[in-house]
Amino acid sequence: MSMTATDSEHVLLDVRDLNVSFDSPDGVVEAVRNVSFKLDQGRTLGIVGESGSGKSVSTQSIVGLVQGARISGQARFDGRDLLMLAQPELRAIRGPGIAMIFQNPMSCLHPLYPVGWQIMEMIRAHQSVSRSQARLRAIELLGQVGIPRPDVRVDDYPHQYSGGMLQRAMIAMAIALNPRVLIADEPTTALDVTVQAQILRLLRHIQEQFGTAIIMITHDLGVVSEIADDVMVMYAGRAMEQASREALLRRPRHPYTQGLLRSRPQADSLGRALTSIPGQPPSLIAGARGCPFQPRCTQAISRCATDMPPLAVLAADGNDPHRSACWLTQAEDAP
Amino acid sequence: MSNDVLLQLTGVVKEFTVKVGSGFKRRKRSLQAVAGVDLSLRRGETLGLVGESGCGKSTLARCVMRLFAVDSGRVVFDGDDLTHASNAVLKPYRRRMQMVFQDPYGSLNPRRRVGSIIGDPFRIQGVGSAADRQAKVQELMQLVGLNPEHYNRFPGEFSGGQRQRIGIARAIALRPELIVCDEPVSALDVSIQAQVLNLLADLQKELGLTYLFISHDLSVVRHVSDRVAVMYLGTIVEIAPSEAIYERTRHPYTSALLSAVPRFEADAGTARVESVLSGDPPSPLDPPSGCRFHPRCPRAQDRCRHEVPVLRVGNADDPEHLTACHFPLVDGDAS
Amino acid sequence: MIAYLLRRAAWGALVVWLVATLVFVVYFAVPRDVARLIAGRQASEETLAVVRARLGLDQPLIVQYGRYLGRLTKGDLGESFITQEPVTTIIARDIPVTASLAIGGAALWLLLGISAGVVAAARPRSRIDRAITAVALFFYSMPSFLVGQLLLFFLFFQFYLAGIELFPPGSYVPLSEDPLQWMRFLILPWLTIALVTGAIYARLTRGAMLEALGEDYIRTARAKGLSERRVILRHALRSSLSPVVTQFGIDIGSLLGGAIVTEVVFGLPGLGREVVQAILKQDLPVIIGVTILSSALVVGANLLVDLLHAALDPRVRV
Amino acid sequence: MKQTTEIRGRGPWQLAYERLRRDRAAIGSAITILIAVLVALSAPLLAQITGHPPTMQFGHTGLGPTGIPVGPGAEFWLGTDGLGRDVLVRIAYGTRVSLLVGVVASGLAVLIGAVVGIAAGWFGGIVDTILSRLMDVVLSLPFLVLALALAALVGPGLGISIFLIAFFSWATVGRVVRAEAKSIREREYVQAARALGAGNAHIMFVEMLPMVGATVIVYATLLIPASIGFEATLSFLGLGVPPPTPSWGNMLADAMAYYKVAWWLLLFPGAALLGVTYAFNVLGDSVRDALDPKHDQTIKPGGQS
Repeated sequence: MSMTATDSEHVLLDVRDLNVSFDSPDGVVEAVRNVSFKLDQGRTLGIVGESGSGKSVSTQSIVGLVQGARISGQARFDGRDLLMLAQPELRAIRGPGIAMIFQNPMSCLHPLYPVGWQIMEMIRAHQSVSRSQARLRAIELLGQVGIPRPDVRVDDYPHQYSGGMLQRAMIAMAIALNPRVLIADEPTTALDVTVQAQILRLLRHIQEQFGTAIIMITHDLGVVSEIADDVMVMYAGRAMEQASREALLRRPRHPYTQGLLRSRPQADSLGRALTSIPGQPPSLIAGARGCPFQPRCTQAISRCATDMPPLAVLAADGNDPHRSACWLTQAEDAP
Repeated sequence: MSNDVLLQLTGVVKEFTVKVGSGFKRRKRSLQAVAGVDLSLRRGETLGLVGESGCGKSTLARCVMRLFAVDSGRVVFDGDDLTHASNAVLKPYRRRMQMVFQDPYGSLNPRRRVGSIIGDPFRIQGVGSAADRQAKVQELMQLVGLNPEHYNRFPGEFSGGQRQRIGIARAIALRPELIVCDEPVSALDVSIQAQVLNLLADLQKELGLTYLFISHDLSVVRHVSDRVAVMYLGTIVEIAPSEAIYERTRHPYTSALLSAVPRFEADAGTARVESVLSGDPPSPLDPPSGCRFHPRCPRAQDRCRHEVPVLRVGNADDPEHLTACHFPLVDGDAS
Repeated sequence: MIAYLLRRAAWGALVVWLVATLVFVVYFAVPRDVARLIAGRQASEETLAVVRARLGLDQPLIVQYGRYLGRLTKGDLGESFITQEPVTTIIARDIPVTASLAIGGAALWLLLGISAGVVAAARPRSRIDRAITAVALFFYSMPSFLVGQLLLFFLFFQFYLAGIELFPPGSYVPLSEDPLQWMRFLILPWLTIALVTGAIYARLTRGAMLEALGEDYIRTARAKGLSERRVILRHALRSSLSPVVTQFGIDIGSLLGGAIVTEVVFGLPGLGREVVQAILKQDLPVIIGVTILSSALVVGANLLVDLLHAALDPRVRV
Repeated sequence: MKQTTEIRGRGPWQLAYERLRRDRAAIGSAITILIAVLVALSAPLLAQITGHPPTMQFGHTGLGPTGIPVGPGAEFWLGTDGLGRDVLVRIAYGTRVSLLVGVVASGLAVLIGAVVGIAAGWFGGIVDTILSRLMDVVLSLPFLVLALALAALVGPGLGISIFLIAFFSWATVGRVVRAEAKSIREREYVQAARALGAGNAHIMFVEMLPMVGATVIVYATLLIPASIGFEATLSFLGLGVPPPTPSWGNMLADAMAYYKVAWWLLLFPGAALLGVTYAFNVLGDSVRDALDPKHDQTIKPGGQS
């Protein structure tokens, strides 16, 4: 795919050939392998995967939050390669440039400081504003994310908030400096469905209001269908399929994505056995050859065991390229 | 389906004394986790029990298993009143009712070998000789899809899905009639969930099991259940055959819960009718007066604040469909 | 709050009473003629009778116990069998020495221990971490009398041989008289206490810091773009203070115990040396007096810890 | 895929053992401890070889012309003490005392602590209240002052030293084990056992004991050096093992009077004491890391003062 100048203007974050590996007593763990993705202004990219698929590591590594790992590749943000930056420069980006919220809001705020203090700390770490100004801003932010009586709750400690309110407070902190990218790492997994719906709505609202680009990391294709514009499906550290939400949910091409969609209980699966994906998730220890999904894939051919298929563009739907890393889809797509 | 009732709960109440605060202002308060539940399970059916975290569904499961003493009400198993039965009286009944737990890591003692864990039912209940125990355990392992040669391994060497199979093998060892499944798949990856759900369905057919299936996931419950009960803050608010709950929802809470589940459709995010509940579930420490749902209910009126609604049949044509609401939705109402 | 303090006071009184009774019971459960011990071997029967009467030893045990408790509630700890001095006077005389030793030692061990722990935890498995961990374990493994002896040998005696008398043992000058001399005599005892106890704090702080650094909220702090210094000092160290405070309570409570050994090694005329001499001479009132004082110290330290925890942790305050 | 012939799994204990075997510090400490045990066992042999029984005073060969101890040399390898006794032989005999006190006292403390802790944690209710209060009281006692007073009143000796150390140490273990037992009690595998009709014995011994076992082992390893240190302190103050029986503590007490003229009196027993306690502490840390129970780094029995 050729990149035109106008294309790159909209691209906020451009990650290419990201590799992340760790040393473990059992060998080198390849947590992320050759992952590339782009995030456009004002759009939401959903990264879907099961535990150990590398979905969190791939985003945390580019902002320097993964320690003790070997990271290679490129991550261009704002004209600079994040992977080449020194920690002080990266720190200046974390917060105002790229902000993050995480899975378990109960443990993600410091239990010993008031919620408002923690938001003020975010502001004052990057802007020279007075304490009282920062406090006013914190109250305003808490109000924006729907905390009732923010002028009172600003002084409360995290344990005085409920789980849903804590996640709202985390969002308030993340948007405090009007970041261009918001990485939401499983933000609703620890919450009940009714609260999850509130949080997803809040994120959509923030995106509409501020044009923030969002990376939504989740294991739940349902969440992706609620909020994402584009989707990347990850398995065992690799990107298996990349497409727009519509294309991915309507016409999943990779056997793994198809399996994921089918193994979810649906209205039409009543009274029938679910189509499950057999087998267990693979080990990430380096040295395995071929497609990591091959041992569990019902359609695997001999080539799958030896060579990893590249993530290749399939027939494009309009401007959206649909990519899949599978020999089968590439074979049937070939002219 | 026969109308033979295997388990009958009448007005079950379970209270906990909790310590609120600590240090200077520590005081004890009583918390009604289960606040008067009537429920009956027919032989061979699967009754799904859904609710958000903290609604008391797991407590209810433990009351059924008599792991907790019940504060008031009655627990009758196959015609025998077990409400106040001592451990000695309960012991023979424990062959007939068993439990599968949520956490595949917490439900198996990490320092014991799998063979010994699955052999516990025989050992504790004094069934069979020690000599043929291993053969029986390996037979069970085969039945739930584990490699019998892994008899001497430790739980830590298995993946989450396999561990859950171990827990299931332990539960079915003595061929019980009733199995209480407390969130058996919620800790598993999506692709593994389907495997375990299929296993549970197969075992039900093969062994004629009755399930009380507890989950917070409405799509999972819908898939497995013949009937579904919805729990909110310690009480059952709606109970009906599975398709009636989803197609002809009557309780506003059930409706809100259903609409909060992310749609699994390509265009869900945009075309969605929004009916998001506000706020979090209130604390069972001070439950609201009257109908416990009224502070969050879009249909609440003055009566709901004062009068506790009872669980009753709303429509004579639908005698199996019970709702605890003063102003239930009419069939086919848009929520 | 008031109910809480009352409850704590009652519990403290119970502990002190238990200690007092324990000492009393053991003292009389062991058969030995206290009067002869005091009056000396050559004393006549009449003398012994007089001594017994004066000490109340001729009364039934239960009466003695009653009197003993009665005096205790009035804050009267009795008089030394040996010198006839009131025990309260002895304590009042010795306490400045022990307090100087304890307070200086505590300040030093907190400073050494916590900063060593923080430095080690900031770079786990680095060379500096390994060095600090090894040194801490070294002092942690030593009884304090041995540390004291080694300090005497290397820091006093080796200099003394070279003709420099830096930190001489066996003397004490009150702070009010000459602060410099006061410090000069106390530096080695302080170091002894601080090295041994500081080693505990270094290990404790390091462990708590490492645990805190693994928490989700530390990742949040880093994701906010805070400097590593701020992450460590404001976020990780803040949550590591709880176990440190707990340990501090234990150590404050057992300071008297710690002072015993140090005072004996360095010949400081404090409460610790006093009680060892009393123990060797079987001077019961002094033993009981110091024991009760130290159990009161433990009780007070426990209360202090709880108050500190409440100040540190909003979840405890509620 | 792994071949299925590997029937015996690598359990948590084997994994811990393998981790320990790879830990050089742990191996070094184990060797040090082994040497100490050998020295203790061969103390009489040593006395025989040198011809110097531990309490024999060698007035002519063992003391200099002015009555000063003799330094290390061919006759007395590690020198003599103020009474002309062989320091090496006395250190060897002292090793016996230290190891005996360390192992027996911490064994007792761990045993009592584990039993009390498991009982309090599992039974809960009134049993827990009584046992917990009891532990609170013991932990609130000013241990060194009280221990000295009691030792003086009863009369110093090996037995009372062991008793005192165990008495002031068990509650620390008990409190940790209780907390652990309480949390294990809420685990789902205990509930699974109860759902199967398991009795108290099954839960306490089959489910709980292997879990608290790791903690107990770690505490035992860390209590030994603490007990050795505590015994040495008691002896140093003249209230532990009574002379002339040699112990590292009373040898170091003697050294107080002589360190200006006889450095060997301070350095050799000191090195022995430090070497053994350091080795046990390193081993304890390694064992804890190998078993990886997330516990706070410090244990505070009656030993450190």
